[in-house]
Amino acid sequence: MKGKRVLIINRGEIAIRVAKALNELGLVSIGVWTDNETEPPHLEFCQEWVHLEGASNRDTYLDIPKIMKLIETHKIDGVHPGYGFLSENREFSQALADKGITFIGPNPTAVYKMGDKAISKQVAKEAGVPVVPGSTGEVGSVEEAVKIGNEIGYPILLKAVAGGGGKGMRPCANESEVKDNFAAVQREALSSFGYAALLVEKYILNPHHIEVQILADKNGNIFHVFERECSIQRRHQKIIEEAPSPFIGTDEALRKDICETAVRCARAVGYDSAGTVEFIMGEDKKFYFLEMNTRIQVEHPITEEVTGVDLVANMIKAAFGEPLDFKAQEDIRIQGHAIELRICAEDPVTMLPAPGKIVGFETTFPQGIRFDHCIYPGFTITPDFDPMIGKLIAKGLNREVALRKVRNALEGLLIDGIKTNIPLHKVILDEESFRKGHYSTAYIEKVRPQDRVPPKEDIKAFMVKVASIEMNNLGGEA
Amino acid sequence: MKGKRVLIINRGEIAIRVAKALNELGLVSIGVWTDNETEPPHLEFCQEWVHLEGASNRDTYLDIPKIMKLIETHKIDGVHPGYGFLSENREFSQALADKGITFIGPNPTAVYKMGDKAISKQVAKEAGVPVVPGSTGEVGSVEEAVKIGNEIGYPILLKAVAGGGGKGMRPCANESEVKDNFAAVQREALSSFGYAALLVEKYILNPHHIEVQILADKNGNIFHVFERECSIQRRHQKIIEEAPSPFIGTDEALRKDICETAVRCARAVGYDSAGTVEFIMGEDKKFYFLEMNTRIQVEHPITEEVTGVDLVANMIKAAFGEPLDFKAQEDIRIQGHAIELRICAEDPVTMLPAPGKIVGFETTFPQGIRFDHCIYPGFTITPDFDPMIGKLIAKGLNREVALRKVRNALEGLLIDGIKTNIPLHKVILDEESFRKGHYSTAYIEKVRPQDRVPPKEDIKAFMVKVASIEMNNLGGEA
Amino acid sequence: MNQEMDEFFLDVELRPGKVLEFTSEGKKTQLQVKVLAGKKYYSFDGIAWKKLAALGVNEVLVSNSETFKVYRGYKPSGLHKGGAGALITQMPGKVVKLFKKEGDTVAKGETVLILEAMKMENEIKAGADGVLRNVSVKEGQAVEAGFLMMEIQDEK
Amino acid sequence: MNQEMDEFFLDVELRPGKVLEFTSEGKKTQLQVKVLAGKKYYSFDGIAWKKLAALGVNEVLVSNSETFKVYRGYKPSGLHKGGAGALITQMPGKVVKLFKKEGDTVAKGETVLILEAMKMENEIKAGADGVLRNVSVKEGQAVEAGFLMMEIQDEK
Repeated sequence: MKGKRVLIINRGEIAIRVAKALNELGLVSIGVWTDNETEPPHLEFCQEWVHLEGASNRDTYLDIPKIMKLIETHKIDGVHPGYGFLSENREFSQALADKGITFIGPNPTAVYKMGDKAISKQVAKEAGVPVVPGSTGEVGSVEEAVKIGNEIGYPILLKAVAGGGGKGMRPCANESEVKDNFAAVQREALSSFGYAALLVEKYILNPHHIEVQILADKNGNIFHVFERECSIQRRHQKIIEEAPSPFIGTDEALRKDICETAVRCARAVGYDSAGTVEFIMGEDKKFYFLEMNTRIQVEHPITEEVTGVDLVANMIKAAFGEPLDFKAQEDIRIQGHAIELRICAEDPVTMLPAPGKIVGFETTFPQGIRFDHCIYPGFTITPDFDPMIGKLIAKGLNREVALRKVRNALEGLLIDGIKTNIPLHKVILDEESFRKGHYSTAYIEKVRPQDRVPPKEDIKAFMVKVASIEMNNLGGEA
Repeated sequence: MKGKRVLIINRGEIAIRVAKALNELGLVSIGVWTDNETEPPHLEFCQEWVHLEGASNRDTYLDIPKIMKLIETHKIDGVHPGYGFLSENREFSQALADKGITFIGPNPTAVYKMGDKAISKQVAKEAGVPVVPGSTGEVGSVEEAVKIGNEIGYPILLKAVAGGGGKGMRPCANESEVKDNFAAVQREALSSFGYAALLVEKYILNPHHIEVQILADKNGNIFHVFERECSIQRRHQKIIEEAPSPFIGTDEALRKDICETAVRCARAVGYDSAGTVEFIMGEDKKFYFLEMNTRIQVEHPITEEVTGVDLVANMIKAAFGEPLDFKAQEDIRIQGHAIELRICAEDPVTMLPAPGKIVGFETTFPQGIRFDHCIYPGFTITPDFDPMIGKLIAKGLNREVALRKVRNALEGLLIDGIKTNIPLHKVILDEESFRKGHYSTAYIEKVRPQDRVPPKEDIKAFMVKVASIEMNNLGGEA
Repeated sequence: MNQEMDEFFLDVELRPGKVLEFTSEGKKTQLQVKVLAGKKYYSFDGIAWKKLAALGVNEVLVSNSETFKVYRGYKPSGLHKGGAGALITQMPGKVVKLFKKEGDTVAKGETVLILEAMKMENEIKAGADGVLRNVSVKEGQAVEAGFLMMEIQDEK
Repeated sequence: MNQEMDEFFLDVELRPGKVLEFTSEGKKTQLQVKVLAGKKYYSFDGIAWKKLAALGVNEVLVSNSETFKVYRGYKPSGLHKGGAGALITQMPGKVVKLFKKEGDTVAKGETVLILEAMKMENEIKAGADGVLRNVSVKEGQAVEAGFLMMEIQDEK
């Protein structure tokens, strides 16, 4: 495996994370820059820098023929897709397989079966895993969606077949909302994933989003790396994740059940990489298979922090047929608690994206903080990319310690020049039901922490900001 | 405890580590600057900055009356001494106790009994812990040292009563070496610790230095936080530490024995803080009590990394009578493996201190690296302080993974302008017996990795250094 | 400072020793800056210090949930934000759908248009009751951040 | 480069596009520098890039175990280090004890003096066989780094 040349077809913090793992394993990390982002910060960790011509996502990170050409030109042995973009695109993984290039992800069959949410449900059913009622395949028209909705009962959820991360997903309370939203969700699906097909499923109220990390090699070994609770969401996108799940808590039988169910799902498709099986869990602790993400996930760090397993390095080792860092399921244990806050360039009250230029960036963190990010002073967040600019992760001996650390870290995370959701995270971390670990995916909508974000900072905060501008010519070493 | 004002009477990386913990717990971290170091980097993490007048260590960090005055002026509630300086000085802890100031460390009796190595040996013996043969108290003259040497047999070790960290310590192979070295060790003891008294003990050949971390509260709860192996030493100072010990390995009975013996030692003095019981272990796996360090230790991070216990935060909680982050010994478990490399401003071949000005500093680390340091471009390492400028710590799921990570991190640790022991660490990490975990404290002397440090870098490395000078006016944002 | 104000003024003067003196509503406040190990710190009392994050000139101050423009010269460091009745783009994007037209009556909270930005369709709602005036966008139009798309006037 | 050389020369010329051209023993090597996200990087081929650490002017280049002085101007970027026969202080410190005096014969590896620095007593040993000449220190004397304390001359 050493010396293999691996192209990272991604950007931002995940490109950095992948490059770190490649470097550590002795591979050559190769990063790309585009005409839209000529000096991206992820190149800091890449050993070689190559030009992926074009400006829009469609002409760069989503352009399969162009990427295949780059692979040929730069004598690439393997590709890591990160998350989003082409990470779960069956055409791309097939194109790589045809050329004998190692795709750092699962085999094309697993990508096909699990990447397609309609088929994946069928696979799960056959493996004896309970699934949420809904359409059994792609729903081609608004009429079909309405028909299914009437069968299984409202509310229902419209979701992109190719989607993930909450994009291309919208709940509808009745027939008329289905009619209003169907075309818009199709448009979002097309522009985000290059594929417009939709699914329909029953929308469970106040559920917990709990997912299980899978890590498998090419020799048929499939392990789980325990669960994550990702129920704090806004607009169906996760903003806070925890491992282990406070809802499962000390119910070790339930933990074992959901983790082994996830392994069964993975085994059903011959899974052979890092992946995540997502479940919805009701307040009765019954859980249903939702989907399997056949890629590394945004929130993978909390699992790494509590289990000590380097998921990205092991995903790379698996792809090249190397043995994993551990041998048996018993080698993986949870120690302590980890929490991740997604730091986004967005208004903390409306939670709408707020792109702009970061003019100041400083951190003063306690021990036990990991900040996976791509921020630097001068970094411009453009509307072309996801508003997530960093992941603030804390690990502690227990949940209380992890919360203590991450709360202090928020005070020491200074990002000037754009709006961020840092003030919202502060409110959530100080809020009682969250502190107790009592929350479902309805948290943002029902508890409404966004209404308690202080409307303005005090005048001293403004003086500090003015000072940072006026004192700009002061010099110093930085 | 919240809002208490805590003065940190230390500098460098440990002052940073302590300030981080104070901030996290909601206390006010107060750092000092001296006339010798007017803009120390540790103030970055301190909420308040106060002036400790004077330049030499004796006039600042060792000046008890001056520090007591500062405590009064700034309405200080507690003091953290870090390591070295006044951390194990019984007069200082007594002076604080007299004024009702919280000393973040053990009670004065424990400092007295364990801080004094002659008395501590007696305490250990009484607790049924085997000790290395030697003097039972302070050795006042060279004649007395020679007499004991002749009784217990050579080689013997001369050590400062107040010492630690390998300073004020010298082995003597025979009577004449005792005569040659006695006065010099006394001088070192006086200048380093302000106290010249010496001990004599039998010098065990090829031993392992294995120590056990203790954490205790003010309610009589005494826990161990497992062991560290610190056998890679040069001039009796540790340069590489590992947790858990590769020598103990999977011998869980031995691990339990040494850890519980350490708890017995701590219990014998009513210990109530973080501390370390040091043992010498022979190749027969028999171990002897060496001393107890009644302070936080340089190498505490590797224990934090494998157990998830924040030692510094818990030490502070204990001092203020708060409950620890955990309740039972069973709450503390080892996960994976951690290694620490001490990065020193020294010649990698002669291992002699090489102070100077750091002109360049950059890091490119893989995931799982912690770098506790006080380095910045422009930082001048003066001969007044210890040459250790940072601690490069890696955690992995097992020893092999931790070594893989720290080896890659060394490649990404760039320090320009001074000599460092980074090239020596690279040789050690690539050396076979170290990789296998087969080494004793005689490693440096017998395996001699220092002889394999490449004498010169290649010409391209020099070109890069010239470029960094010539391109200095290039600008960029930094 | 009046918490309800949408605009306020801070007079700033640079004093020796890297000290800034602010005057706001007649009250003077001093702020000192120090550079240490390559980083900048500020203090209001010379004892408690905190990191100063900013680097590079910035004409916009961003509060928790509001953006202020900075004016220099004749009104030094004056800050101004838009009122609730102005629909200003918070981000660059594309107008996908317009539900209302010039002269239509809207209620506070009612969706006026859909703006696609950062891969999301965002419903832009009216911030006040009133009548739409000065509508300057049409469906399919790309807009920059800070663009005044329309105003809602209270014509009752 | 001759690995045994204690002195060598690199001609340096700055070319457009942040390119440095080095000439050493007639051979030309180009090195390019880029600034990205506030950090500097270098490359010898324009494809593989690594971080450039240095900041601030430095007259001294430090190799693994040796220190070179940089000369500019008439011998651009020439590097020079002291030979084995010169006892140069590696660090500032205080001479605690002198075991030998001017004119004494010393053997390679023999301890010549004790220098106290960074709280350690360091035995300074002769790097070559020979006779002590130009002894310029006495016991108790404080010395700076880079100070030539004495020389060992081969007088056989």
